Order: sequence, then structure tokens, then C-alpha cells
Amino acid sequence: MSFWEKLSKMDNRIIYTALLVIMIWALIWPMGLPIQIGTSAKAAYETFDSFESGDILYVSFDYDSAGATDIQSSIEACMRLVLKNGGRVVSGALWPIGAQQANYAFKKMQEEYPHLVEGVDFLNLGYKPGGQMYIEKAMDSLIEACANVDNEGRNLSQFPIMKDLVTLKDAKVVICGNHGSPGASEWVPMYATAYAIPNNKPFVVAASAVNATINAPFIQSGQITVYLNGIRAGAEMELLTEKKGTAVSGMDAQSLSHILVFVLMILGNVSYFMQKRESRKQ
Amino acid sequence: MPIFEGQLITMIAQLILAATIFALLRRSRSGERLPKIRRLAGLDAIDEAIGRATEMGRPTIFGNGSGGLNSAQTIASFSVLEYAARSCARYDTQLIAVSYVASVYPVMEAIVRTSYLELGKGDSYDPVNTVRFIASGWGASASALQGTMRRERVAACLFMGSYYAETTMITEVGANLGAIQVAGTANTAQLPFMISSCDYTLIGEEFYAAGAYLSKDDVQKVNLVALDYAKAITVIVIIIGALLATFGDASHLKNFLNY
Amino acid sequence: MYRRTIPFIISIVIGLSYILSGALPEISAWKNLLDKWFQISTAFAVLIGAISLSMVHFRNLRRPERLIYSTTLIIALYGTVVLGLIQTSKGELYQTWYNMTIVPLEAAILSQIAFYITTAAFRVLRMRSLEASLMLIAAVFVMFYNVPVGAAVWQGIPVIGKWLMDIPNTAAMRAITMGAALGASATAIRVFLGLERSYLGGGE
Amino acid sequence: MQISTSFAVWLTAGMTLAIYSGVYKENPIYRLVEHIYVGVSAGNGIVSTIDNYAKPTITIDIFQNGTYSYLIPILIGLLVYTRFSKNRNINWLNRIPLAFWVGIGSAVVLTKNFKANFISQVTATFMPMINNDPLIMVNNIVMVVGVLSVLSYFFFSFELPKGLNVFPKFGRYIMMIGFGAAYGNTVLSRMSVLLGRLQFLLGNWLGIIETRI
Repeated sequence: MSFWEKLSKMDNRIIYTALLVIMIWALIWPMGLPIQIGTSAKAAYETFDSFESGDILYVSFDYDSAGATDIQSSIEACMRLVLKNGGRVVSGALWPIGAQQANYAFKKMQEEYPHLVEGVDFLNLGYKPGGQMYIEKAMDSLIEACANVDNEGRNLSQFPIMKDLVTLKDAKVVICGNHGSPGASEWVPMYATAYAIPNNKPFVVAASAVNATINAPFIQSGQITVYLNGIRAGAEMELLTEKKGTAVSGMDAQSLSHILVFVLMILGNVSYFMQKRESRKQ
Repeated sequence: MPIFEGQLITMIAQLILAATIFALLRRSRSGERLPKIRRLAGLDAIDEAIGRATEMGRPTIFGNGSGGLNSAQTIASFSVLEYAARSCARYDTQLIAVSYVASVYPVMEAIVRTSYLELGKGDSYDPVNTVRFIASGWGASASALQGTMRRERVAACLFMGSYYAETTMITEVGANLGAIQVAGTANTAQLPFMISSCDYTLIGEEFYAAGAYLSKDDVQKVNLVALDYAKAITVIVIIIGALLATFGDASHLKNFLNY
Repeated sequence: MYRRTIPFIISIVIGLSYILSGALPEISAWKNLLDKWFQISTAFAVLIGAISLSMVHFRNLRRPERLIYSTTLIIALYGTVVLGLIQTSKGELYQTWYNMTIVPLEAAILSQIAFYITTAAFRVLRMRSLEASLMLIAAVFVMFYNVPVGAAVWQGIPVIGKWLMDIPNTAAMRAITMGAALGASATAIRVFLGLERSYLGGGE
Repeated sequence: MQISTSFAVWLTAGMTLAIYSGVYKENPIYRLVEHIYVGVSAGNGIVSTIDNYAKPTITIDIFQNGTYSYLIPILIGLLVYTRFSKNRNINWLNRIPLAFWVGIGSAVVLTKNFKANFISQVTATFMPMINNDPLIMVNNIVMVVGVLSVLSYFFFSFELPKGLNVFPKFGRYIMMIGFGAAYGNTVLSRMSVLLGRLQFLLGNWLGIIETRI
């Protein structure tokens, strides 16, 4: 058996171990490679920095814990900017597990801004069924779309913030945290194309990177105004809001894992072509 | 009074599409021939894969992903399944059709059983092992599918349907087994993994077309022809729009389409 | 006969009246009502998946090699539902249970793909043809556009990666999106023309 | 920073490690944990729907506000369970909710989805192919020609004339670049999920690095 043949028969577990080792390495001893801030993170910063006192941001947490590493940092950074300027945040979720992600985010915001009052400055509406029909209904009446209750089961009419957010149209900006369906594929037709874009309102999507190619046509056409792609955008947003977190600290591990994938691609191809040459010689 | 504000052209376009489907169907049912659908290379690959499995005396596996009965991809996969079942029955090759969607499983079973019976091969149809419900949820089903492929040492893999993250896991196993793999999906995020590890991949609409080509149902064929007309018109509208934008102003056409 | 006709008539009447009332502001109340009805009816159909799942796994109880797994699944399912109904989903115990199981498992199960994608890079991504090579090269540029090391090695990488994402990728995905939209519309039209009844399932 | 003393964190870490053990070798603990996951997530879907929607609809809308018309959609939703009946006179009723949902779903496809996914995409491709900036010009040309070529690749019932044959071929190349881009982004996304778990294991559990929520 030639070297290349042996290489191509290498046990997968060696590769798995290599991946784990380099990622753990980079997490414990980060190299601090410089992160360039892209145009979309800058656009997001401008969008949310323009919030004034009382403006409402609606965040839809359409993802679960698997999407969180990619999306949560971006959304938290956007919320941070809005709250810093005296804006308010209301969240909903088209995924059952999304409501919990919203709770994590609000808990963090309360630690950073202890003066925030639930129901006045922020509110978690929780998971609501219906997918795109929830969006359609919320454009007519948010309270009805939520069956009158927030995530904790409390009656919505008692919260002052809901007086200023009768329908989704009252929100200054909507962010969709997109990990799959329902997600941006529902928000783009129901909210962005039908309402936000014709009325010159921004529509922001913070998505896990898997969705980048699928959403690309809607970014170019302007149906998605600002697009935050994966953990990379999360790291950029953390740097812009000067609050380094898990996204920034994870980028070195990302770099190394990408290098590993690249090296393996090269090795795989070289051994493929070498074996082909050897078999031709025989 | 604004009627269909911002959607008038949308509605008219779809009425035309509906009329086209309706007219083509009438034509086809009155015996007139429809334009011929070109045979796709991927279909030859299916024959080749099953042929290889027959030669080697090893099974062919068919899977159609995690789409439900409301998914167009699942519907298209049924035609391919029927074709595969008939080929396997004809050549006495063992077929393993796997499902991990509870509502899809009985339909698959009916299709395979009927195909075997129609060819007079009812004896080769194994009610327990031919069509299998392996698990529910993608995590469990992906590992169950991997296990099935390894244990049965499949020689041909046909993955046709709405696949998600499990693609990476199953196509790699197939490649390691040295099986001929033919795949088809419209889920673009999974296509790179299929293209790189399968011998032939039906991309997006190609997959629907394959379903229509193999189907005995003229509605599927009519649908495909009507969509070809629609795409041809789209191409013309885009050319006009781009030329207007280049040498003049496309905003009138834009506004018209958004009217 | 009526077993298929009545559902078919319902879908036509509901669907067409929904389109119409969305178009006429005067009668938009009907559409708003249907939106709400849709949400309520889906909420009350929520048990369907759990019932199918239970049926499969109750059947498995008879198979010794699956017994332990199916029992675990059934206990996990009904334990969660009962706990949630007693405590509501906001109860402390429910929250702890949820945070200990779903949150880590969801992510851990999906993250297995990180391992598989790495071995796939080694084993299956071969430059077998011009097409496969194009794909591979695009993949490399986009990969390194996404992480800081790309720009650290060569400033051109992010520029090319962004271009590939913004121009050829957008063009390809746009055409695919259009095709899919046409296909979806044709399916909806077939529903209203009564040519598509697969959604009603098999049988008479 | 030190190793966690919380039982919940230890159990969570154990669950995560059990899954990773399955990557190395398929084993019973992995399967067990996987089945726990399927059960709990199905259960949680039910609990959160009942809690956040079904219950308040009954208690607030119907009992408090007296909106009795909501009994109709509740009935529609409940009809779905008739599919489990063996009686043919009853089980066909499960088609009524399906018909209701498909009716509305198709209506949305024909209106909102078509507009967003088709019309808006067509008009966005009306790009000027002459521009003073050569880079923009090239980009626009690639975009327009790319969209047309990919569309032409998907013609099935007629063949393009000889000279135009290059378009479907070019379309296929453009698509391959798109799929390559999809691959590149998938790597980032999948690594992120693993990264999140590792941050939990090294941070919240072992206390070696900063913790994450």
C-alpha cells in the first residue's frame, strides 16, 4: 500500500481529534487575529444608533440553541445599542425554543442596564404558533396575534409598552433572527416586501451562516436592508458596541478550524490525484 | 377604491399561469401531444446505479428526506421511487426504501407494493424489510440511515427529496461504501454536499422535471411545460427590463409590475 | 365522494375569499379573522406529531432491542408534557429540566456535523471536473472571507470572497428562487383547480 | 474561574459529551440521550403552544371576552385527530383542517410570496449594463447574464437553438460557484455550533475560559 493510499484510508477519528484539539487550543490561548469590520455591521450600527428615546425595536427569535452561537451576539449588540439610546425592545418567537433565547438576551441586558423595567422598557411575548400567519396577524393586531398574553402568561393590556406597539407597523425596526424556517423566508414576503420596504423602513436579518446564500438575492434587491451573517457579524457587532463577548473570543477558533478544513481539502485532492496516477502506471 | 393594491399584476400573472395549465391539460386530455420533456442525464444514472447493484448482488437504497406530504419535493420523489421499485423488481435487485416521516411512509409502502405486484413479482416484495420506517427526527434518522447503509452494504443510493443537515452524514457513508449515488434536492444549502460526493445530482427544478418525466400523471407533465412557458416569458421581461435600464429608464416597467 | 369534495370546496372557498378580502380594504375584516383562525386551529392541532411519535414507539416496545430507547423517549415526552401542564412552562423545575436537556442537546446534535463536514472535506470534495473545481475554489474563498485569518494572509481573499457571494452567488440563487416561486404558485393554482389533492392524503 | 459546582451544569456537560461519544463510536448512551432529546423537544413544543396560545385563547378570549366565534377554529383544529379513527365515516374529517390550512397557505403563496420571491426579484434584475465604473458594469452584466443563464438551464420542454447553447452551460457554472459559496458558509455555521458547545464545556463547566450563557 502506498503512502497516499494509506493516507486516504486514515481513520476519521484522527480528523475528529485534530478538530477538537485545535479549537480547544484556540479558545484557551487565543491569537487575537484582527477582525475587519464589514459594511453590513457598520450599516447595522447606524440603523440602531439612530434610535431615539421611546422608539421600539421588535426582535423575532426564530432560532434555537443550535443557532445561538451564530446569531445571539449580533442580536444582543443591536439590543444594546437601542437600549443605550433610550429605545425599547419587544421580542417574539416563531420557534418554541426562541422564547428562551430571548430570556437569555434580556437577562444580559438587565445586567448591563439595571434601570430597565419589564413591560415598560422591554417585554418578551414568547413563542406563538402560526409562522407566517402570526406575522400577518401581528400587522393587524399584535395583542390578538399573541392571544393576549406574554411569555409568562400575563395579560398584555397591563403593559405600557404595548400601548405604543398596537401592530408590528408601530415598531421602528424589526430584526429577524433566522436559523431556518419559519424565519426570513416568512418575514420577507409578509413584512418586508408587503410593508417595510415600500414605507422606507429598514428590515434587519441576523442569520446563521448556512442561510447566507439563500438570502443573498433578497439583500441585493433591498428586501433585506441589513444582513448580519453568522458569528462573524456577531464579532464585528461586539467590537462596534465595545463589548467583547463570545463571538470575538471564538473567531480564532473559527480561523483555525477553517484552516484545518482547507488543509484536509488539499490533502484529499493530492492523494486522489496521486492514487489516480499510480493506478494509471500499473 | 384600490383593488389588489400593489398586487394587480401579480394576480394577472398567476391567472395567465392558471389558464395555461388549464389549456395544456385540456389539450393533453383530448389526445394532442405535449412538447416532449427532455430526458435528463440523472435518469440514466439511476438505471446505471441499479444495474451496478444487480451485478454485485447488493441492495439499492432509496430515501426521500424529511419533507412531508405537503412538500413538492416529496411528491416528485414518489415518481422516482416507483421507477426504482419497478427496475428493482424487474432485475430482482433488493430494494430498501426508507422513510422517517410518519405520514409519508404508508404512501411509499403502497407505491412499492403496487409496483412489485404489477410486474408479477409479489413474492420478492418483503412487507417488513422493503419499505422501512427507521426513526423520527433528523438526528435519530440520520444515524439509523447510516447504520442501515453500512449493515446492508448497499451498492446504489438514491437520495431524492427534501434533505437537510443529514446529507453530509449519509452521502459520506455512501461514498465510503463505494456505492453509486444519485441524489436530487431543491434545498440549495445541501446541494454542495450532494454534488461533491454523489455520482449524479439532480439540481432543484431538474429534480421536479425528473419526477414529471417518470410520472404517468399528465398533470405533472403539463405543470412542467406551463412553467417552461412562464420562465421563457420571465427571460424576455428581464431582457427588456435590463435593456430599458441600460438605454433609458426601467422605472416605468418596474412600477407597472408592482402596480 | 363527499369525503373528498367537501374538503376541496372548503379549500377553494377559504382560499379565494382570503385573496379577495386581502385585496378589498372594505372587507379586510374577514381576512383578519381568518388569520386568527389559522393560528388558533394550528395551536389546537399541536398534539398530532406527539401522537404519531408515540404510536411508533409504543409499537417498538415489543421489539427487545428497541425497548429501552423507546421507553426513554416515551417517558421523556410524557414527563415533559405532564410537568409542563402541572407547573406551566415557567415553573422552576420545568425550566431546569428544559435547560439541562433541550438547550445542550439541540446544539450538540447539530454540532456533530462540524466533525462530518471536516472529514467530508478530506474524503469527498475532489476536483473531479471543471464544475467541481469551480465549486471548491469558490468554497475556499468564501470560507476565508468569513474568518479573520483570510484577510491576515492576503487582503484580496475577503474581496474575492465577497464578490463571489454578492454577484455570481446572488445571480444563481435569484434564478433558483424565481423558479421555486413559480413552482410554488403552480402548485397553489393546481390546488384551486382541483388538480392537486395529494395534501388530502391517500385513500378514498 | 474554577470548575463548576452546579449539578445542572455537570448534567448538561454529561449530555453534551454523550453526544460527542457517538461521533467516535455509535454507543447505547448516545442513542439514549438522542431519544431523550426527541421526546423532550416534542413535549416542549406541546407545552409552550398550550401555555402561550391555546390556554389563553380559552380563558381570556372565550371565557373573559366572550368571543365564542373562536370555538369554530378550535373545532377545526381538533378535527385533525379524527385521522386516528378507524371508522371511515369519521376519519375523513381530518381533511377539513388540512383543506383549511392549504386554502389559506395557497392564497398566501399566490399573493405575498409570489410578489416577494418573484416579481421583486425580476424587477431587481433590471440593471443598467453600461456604467462609467467598469467594476459596476462587469458586476451588473454578470448578474443579468447569470440570472438568465441559470433560468435557461431549467428549460425542460424545448431545446435552445444551437448558438444559445452556451447559456445553460454558463448557468451551471454560475450555480456551482453559488453552491461553493453555500459550502463555505455552511462550514462557518457548523463550526459555530461546535464552538458554542466547546465554550460551554471549557467555560461554564471546567472554568478554563470565560463563561457564556
